[in-house]
Amino acid sequence: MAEFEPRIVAFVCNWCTYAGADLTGTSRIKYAANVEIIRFPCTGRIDFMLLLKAFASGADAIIVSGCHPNDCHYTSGNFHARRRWMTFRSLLDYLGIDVRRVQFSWVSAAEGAKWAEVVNSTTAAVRELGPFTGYRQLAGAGIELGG
Amino acid sequence: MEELRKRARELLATGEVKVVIGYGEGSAGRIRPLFITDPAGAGVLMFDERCLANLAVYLLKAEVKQLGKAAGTAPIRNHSNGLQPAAESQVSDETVRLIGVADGKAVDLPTLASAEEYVASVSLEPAAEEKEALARIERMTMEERWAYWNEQLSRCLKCYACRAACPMCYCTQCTVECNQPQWIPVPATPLGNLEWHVMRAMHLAGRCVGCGECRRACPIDLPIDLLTKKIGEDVAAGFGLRAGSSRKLEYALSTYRPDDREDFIR
Amino acid sequence: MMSQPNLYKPYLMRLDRITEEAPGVKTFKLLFQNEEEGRQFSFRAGQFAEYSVFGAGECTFCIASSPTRKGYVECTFRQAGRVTSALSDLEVGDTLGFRGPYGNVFPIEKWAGKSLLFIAGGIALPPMRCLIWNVLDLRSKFRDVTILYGARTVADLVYKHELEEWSQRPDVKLVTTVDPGGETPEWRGEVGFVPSVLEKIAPLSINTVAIVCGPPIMIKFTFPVLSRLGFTPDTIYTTLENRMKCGVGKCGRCNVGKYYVCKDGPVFTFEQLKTLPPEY
Amino acid sequence: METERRILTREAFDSLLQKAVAAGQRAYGPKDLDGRIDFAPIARLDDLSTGHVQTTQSAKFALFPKVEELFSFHREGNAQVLDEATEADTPETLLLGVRPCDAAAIASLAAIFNWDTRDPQFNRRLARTTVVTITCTHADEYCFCTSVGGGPGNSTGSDLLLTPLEGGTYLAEVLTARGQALLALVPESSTPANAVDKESRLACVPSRFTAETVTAKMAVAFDREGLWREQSLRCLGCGACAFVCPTCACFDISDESNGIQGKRLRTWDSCGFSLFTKHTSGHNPREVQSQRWRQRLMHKFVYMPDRLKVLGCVGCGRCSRSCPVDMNILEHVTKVAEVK
Repeated sequence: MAEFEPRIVAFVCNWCTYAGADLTGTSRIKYAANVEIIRFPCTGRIDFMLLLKAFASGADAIIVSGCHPNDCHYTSGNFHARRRWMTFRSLLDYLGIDVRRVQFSWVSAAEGAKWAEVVNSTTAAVRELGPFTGYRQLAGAGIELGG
Repeated sequence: MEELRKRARELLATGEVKVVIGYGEGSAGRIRPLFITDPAGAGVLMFDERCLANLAVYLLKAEVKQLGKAAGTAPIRNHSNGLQPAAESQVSDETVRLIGVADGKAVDLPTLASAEEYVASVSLEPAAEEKEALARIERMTMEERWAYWNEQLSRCLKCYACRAACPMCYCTQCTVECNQPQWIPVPATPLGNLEWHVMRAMHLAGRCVGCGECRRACPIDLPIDLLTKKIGEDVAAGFGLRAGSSRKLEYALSTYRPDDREDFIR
Repeated sequence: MMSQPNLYKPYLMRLDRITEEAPGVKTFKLLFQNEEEGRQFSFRAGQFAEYSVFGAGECTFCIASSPTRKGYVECTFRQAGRVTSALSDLEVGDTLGFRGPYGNVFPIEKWAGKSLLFIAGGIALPPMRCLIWNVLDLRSKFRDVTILYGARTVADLVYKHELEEWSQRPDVKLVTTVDPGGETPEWRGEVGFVPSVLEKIAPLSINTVAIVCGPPIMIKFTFPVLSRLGFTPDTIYTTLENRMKCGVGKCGRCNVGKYYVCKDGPVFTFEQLKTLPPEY
Repeated sequence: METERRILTREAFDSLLQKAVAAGQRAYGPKDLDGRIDFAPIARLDDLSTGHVQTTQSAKFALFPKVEELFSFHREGNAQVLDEATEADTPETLLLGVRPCDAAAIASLAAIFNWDTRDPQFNRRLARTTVVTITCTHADEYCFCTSVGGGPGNSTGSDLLLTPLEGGTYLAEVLTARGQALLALVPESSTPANAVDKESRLACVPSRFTAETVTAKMAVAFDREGLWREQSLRCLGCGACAFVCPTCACFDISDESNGIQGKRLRTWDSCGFSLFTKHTSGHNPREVQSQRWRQRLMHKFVYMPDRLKVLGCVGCGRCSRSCPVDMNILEHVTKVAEVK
């Protein structure tokens, strides 16, 4: 069977992690191409529903990354995000969703290397876990055929 | 009981309130919410151990608000149901008055502040059996939890009785009714149900007082109160905020502490 | 068990032409992808259809082209919700679904030998346009034809080229109006709400049928004027716009009183409306 | 034609069920699901709950599922290709242990789905559903089937009507060819029934009103705003009553798609929801809950009899049992019937 290549969606904040990812590129640091980056003004703007939608449309893992505490361009976006993820991650775990498939990190604009490490380690870990079919199968289920 | 009726008659006769929302006998030994607007009608109000339903939902219902200032009766512990809407400026002393009932006696709570003091004398922690119900699932393995919740939630009909019965679900347009984008799938498929119940739980984070009305309202007894109670415990432990504990409580997910502790952000 | 046709499966149509009528208002010309279906398809003025964008859903508009013009259908809609936004994003050549025709019809045969007074407001001209062209294609059957059409502003007037065509015709009296403040310097038509302009032009009601379509507020103020002009309730026709999904009288949504608007309507006489509860 | 009556032993009934399941039929029956009696797949007779009055949900899922595909579509370039399920996809269903009121409800559903145009999805499922009804030996205060043309021993809508006798045997009344075919699965073990007194074993369900009076009075009561407002003040506007109701057939149509392929789905809906009639412009013909509650009763007791010549209620009492705030349809209908 062809080697399973996880599909990872990264929700990142524009001011820190996105700039950090740029730095990773300009510093010629190689990192796994499995990640699709979606840019947000701030981690505070990332709605938890988007993570569910990413899983439903085929993501095997998700990375959410933004500014370190006190670096937020909007002062408190990341603080609000932290409380949201503390609550949301605990709920996902309670529901039996593998929280290793949702990685959270602070990556500043200067931490190009850290961004590469976050992506590479997540890709490797999820390659072990395999595809997240459990979630995707829900979409097709429950519809009576034979209309 | 007689005291409660006397209290209701006085409040209505003096014009202090326009309607008293209370409990009355219903079908087959069940309890039914009652709306008394005429002092003479207060005789049917009653209170006993069956009166668990959370009447605070009516403090926010348009047709009841139109009647004017309302008095809501509830067992003491449930008065947190009145304080949380107050914390979200949905009710105030001008629109609401609470009548407590403790071991059969009516306790007068002229203001929300007095209700707050009275609620402070009672623990808002979940009861032992509620904690056990939460823990029973936490003890399962991840795969067992996933199987358990999928089996339960796939049976959901999306009749939205859980939302209708919850006093904290008062949004004029619920996200479920938004179709641009269609955040929550319309059909009651396993995915549609999971996303609905995750969204409902998250939107009640730090706001659900754990009254259990969503589970009592569910026609097929889905254990959906566990989701909101689980988050309630996380918010209380993580942020020191217990929904319904005060009429000026800050909203957990829109406030923060720079030193909020977590162990999973790299 | 002979399998019955799938009521909910639409014809596949090709979007042939898009006309920008007004800000956010478009007219689509649709051709049947299956010619045979196109040849067999027929409808009558007043009927509506369900138009679908696959993945977004369906929405309900009247068929705006005249039944006397074969091989294509037209619809006019304003971008307002999920499906109309998806419709607005479509380009010429795209595929969409079309299901119908549904509902009852304007009783044109009954009106032979009578005068016709068309009163339309805003986006409600499309159901009338279909009827007007149908009448004009059989013009000799009717005495006078008067059209009173109003919109909020000059830019909101739809079918501008057809209004022009109708105003040139000697056998049609066209009066257009815009709400006060909606006029432009070069505007030659009336200025005022449709009910007040109707009072001003005061058409004769003897042997005349009035057809009124527009937003509820306009209808509410137009009926009394018509009554004062001598129109009896059974000579005033209108169409009801209820939320609809199936279009075939099963999903329960358009049930108003003992009528189902998608089966017994959308065309009703004012007399019928008076028997209905105010739930439309 | 005199209805054929036979005695069916418990073993025969069990083997009939097992043979039907072996022949590929999906068998559903009332089952005790940790305290709540509801329809669930059953393979053996022991799974069947018998001591209950009524299940929480109705059996309409077999004919009108909560989520059903109308057709599917996929994009090819800017063209779309539609395809739909075939006859073969419609499963054979055996409903075991429904009550006479549920069987009678099929007539109301069929009247709606086949009014003027015939709904193929519904008709395919109806043609492949066998209804084995068990008569009611006891009822509760929510039941009022006798007031709406039904009864604890009524046979309308059933293929096979069983009345429990002593020792686990049943009096089986064979009502249709499908019932005949089902009984034929156990030819040797059912014996002709001699004079078995069925009536004495049936529950007593006092008649509370006559449908004709309610229909007439309710039409008159329509404008009594106060009556409807007072009745519906506690109604929270959820869909529980409509979704457990065997005769509620209102539905929504919506698309589920990932942009390339998708399905158009039919799902349960309720006139109790404000979205049911709300226009995109925000205008809502039924703005307040009292109008929606009035619509629920008027549709079932006035509009359906007027238009489809069949009542939209079979008196099963499920909506009252499931209502979170104890809206009791029997109580409300009788109150309307007393209007002067």
